[in-house]
Amino acid sequence: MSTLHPGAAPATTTAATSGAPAPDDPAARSTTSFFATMLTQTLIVLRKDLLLEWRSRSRLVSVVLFGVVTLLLFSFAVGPDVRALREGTAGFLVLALLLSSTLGLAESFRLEQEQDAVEGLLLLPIEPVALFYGKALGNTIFLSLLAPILIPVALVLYSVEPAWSDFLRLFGLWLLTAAGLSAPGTLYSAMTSQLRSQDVLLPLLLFPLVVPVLLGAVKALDLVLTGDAMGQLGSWTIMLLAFNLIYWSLCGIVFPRAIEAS
Amino acid sequence: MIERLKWHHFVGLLGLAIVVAGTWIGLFVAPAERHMGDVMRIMYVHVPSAWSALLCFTFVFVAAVASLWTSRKRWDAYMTGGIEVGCVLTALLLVQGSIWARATWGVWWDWDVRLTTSLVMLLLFCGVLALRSFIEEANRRATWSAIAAIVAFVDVPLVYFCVRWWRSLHQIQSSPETVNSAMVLPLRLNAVAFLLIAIWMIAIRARIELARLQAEDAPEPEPLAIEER
Amino acid sequence: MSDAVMPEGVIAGGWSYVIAAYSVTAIGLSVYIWSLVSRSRKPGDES
Amino acid sequence: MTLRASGLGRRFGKHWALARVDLEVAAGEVVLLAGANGSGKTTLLRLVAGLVRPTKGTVSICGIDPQRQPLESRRKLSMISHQAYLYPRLTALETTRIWARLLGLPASDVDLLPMLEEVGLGGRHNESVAGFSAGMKKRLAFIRTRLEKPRLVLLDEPFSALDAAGRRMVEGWIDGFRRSGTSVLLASHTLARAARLADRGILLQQGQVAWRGKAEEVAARLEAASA
Repeated sequence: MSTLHPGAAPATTTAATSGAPAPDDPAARSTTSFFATMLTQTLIVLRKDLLLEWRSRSRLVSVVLFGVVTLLLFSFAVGPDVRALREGTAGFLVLALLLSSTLGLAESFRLEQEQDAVEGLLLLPIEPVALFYGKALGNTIFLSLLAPILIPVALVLYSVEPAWSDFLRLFGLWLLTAAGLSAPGTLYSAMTSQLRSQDVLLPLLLFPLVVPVLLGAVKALDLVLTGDAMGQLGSWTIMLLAFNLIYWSLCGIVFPRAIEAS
Repeated sequence: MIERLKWHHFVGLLGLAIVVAGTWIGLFVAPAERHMGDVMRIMYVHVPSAWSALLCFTFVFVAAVASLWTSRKRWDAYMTGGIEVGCVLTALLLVQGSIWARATWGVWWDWDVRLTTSLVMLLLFCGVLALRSFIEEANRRATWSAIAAIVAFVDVPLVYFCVRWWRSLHQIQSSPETVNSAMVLPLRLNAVAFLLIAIWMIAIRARIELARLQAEDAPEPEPLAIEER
Repeated sequence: MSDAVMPEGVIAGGWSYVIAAYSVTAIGLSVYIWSLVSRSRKPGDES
Repeated sequence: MTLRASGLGRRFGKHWALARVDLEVAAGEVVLLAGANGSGKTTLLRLVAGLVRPTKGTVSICGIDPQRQPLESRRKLSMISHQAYLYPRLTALETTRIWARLLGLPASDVDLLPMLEEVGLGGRHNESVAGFSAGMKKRLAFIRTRLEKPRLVLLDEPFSALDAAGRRMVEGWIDGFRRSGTSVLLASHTLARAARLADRGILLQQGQVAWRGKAEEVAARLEAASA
């Protein structure tokens, strides 16, 4: 019946080929092999998340719809004043992204908790940092996928007509915003997904934290949409980049402590 | 444990004494300011509140790092104390700032850089307290609230610069210019006093938290007496 | 103060604002300290 | 010594789920953990796996402390818990492939399909896990012990949810572990079956070691106590 030989010598050669360190040799865990492992594992996690995302496309669709509904509601809140709507477009877009993001972020770790899958990953020798960056990249991509729908819908609803060449810029800024939300969002959804009141706690922790990203994004998007007379777009973009750099490194540093054994 | 923390009451009483003196000088001895008149006197509580709140959160950062590093309950307790006291001071700061804004600019809220940053800071650290209250397992509570506190603290300067830049497009940032020498004395006295009172409050709060944490420490059960069948 | 916002002249009637600010601070701190004291009387009590 | 735990204790809130547990497991030894529900079996396994931090005492797996060097210690062990650690929307093959890749092993179909065949999931590797019965999930989870090539296997109720054929399969694997020098820590309710497999047993009561000895005797004691 059983042809398993689980206690056989660890497969050192096969481990070395794919960048993972040799299991029995601590000296092999040098800095380079650490980064190689981390990169490989990050991509594995990312690929898995994208696959899961693809399998549950209906979730993406409902988050997009949620974003569209918020965009619509903003126009009701402001009233049928085309000028006011136009001036607020950048802000409404970013808010729609922010509100949709909590849905997406919360779900991304709920999948891991469902059958303790995250524990299963940790039992495999996965670098916690790789888990973080994989999931954060997955969330960034997920949120970026909202752009192709939400941006045109907002432009139509609020009657803004940017030049065709501006769409690339808009998408680039959207990507930066999504990344800025994803890094702290992944950290906090990892923590709150294990608590009873995730739905309240995640926005409560995340929203004040991402104020700099929001401000930067609103300002930069606004400059693209309504014209950049004083050439400030560059500096706001750099600021968004800087925020991203800080969040991605800081959250990456503390994440391993957040998921360690308690 | 409890005996060792008695020093904080002296600190608190000293702080109270100084705050009475500082406030007296600020209200009745120091002259009215040239443009702002008596409204300027709000500064003698406003600025000390701001300073001590910022120092509280800086202490929180240090305690959070120490708590992550050492996993000792004492640091967790100090961190909690620091966050709570910092939040109280920031809340007071916001009310004072709002009154100040009403007096000088005629509105209750001006999107002033410091006022806005303080509000975001308050929300950030209230979030940490909320997170803390939802975690039951003690190790996890200490680790996660320390992480949240560190992230929140790092975020504060980002908010500040970002709001400043956001504001600078509209008008030059405005805040009370400091300050002639007759006004320095009450300001300094109250700054020291608020700091001492903050330390006092943190110490009391930390002691409460430590007692609560130690109440969770049940001793290991006695070895089982196994009945032979 | 920038002059655009704050024209020449002294704000009159500032005392009411000053009293408001000081009393808010005093009451706020007292209430918090009172809550601390009452909590430390019965340690381990979840607030 | 593959596993050495001394003075192990864990407190959750005010409740000590485990206290004063000393345990040594030599290479190739199969040890039965017996005890009523809530006696601390699962907590002990999770402590050994490094998923829970001990309040007191130390664990060492092949000389490695799972808290100090989690990655190294996890390379030495496999754990099958009641949760199957699966993503419902992935297929059996995809799940296996992710595990293999994370372990740095070759992950082509040629490498993985035989393993799925072995655990009896041969024809169903392209079905998503959501449609699997509990027994099939357990079989899939067992592939991890094949991939990880552990020195220590932690089994939490390995026989539950399995049909007769599945149980025989697990028995065969446990024998295989023993023959190849892999130690097994086996927590099970299916006492008669587990006792036959184990070299010796430990009876846990209220988180403490109540009795040690031959697996059959431990099983008999537990049955006597619960009768």
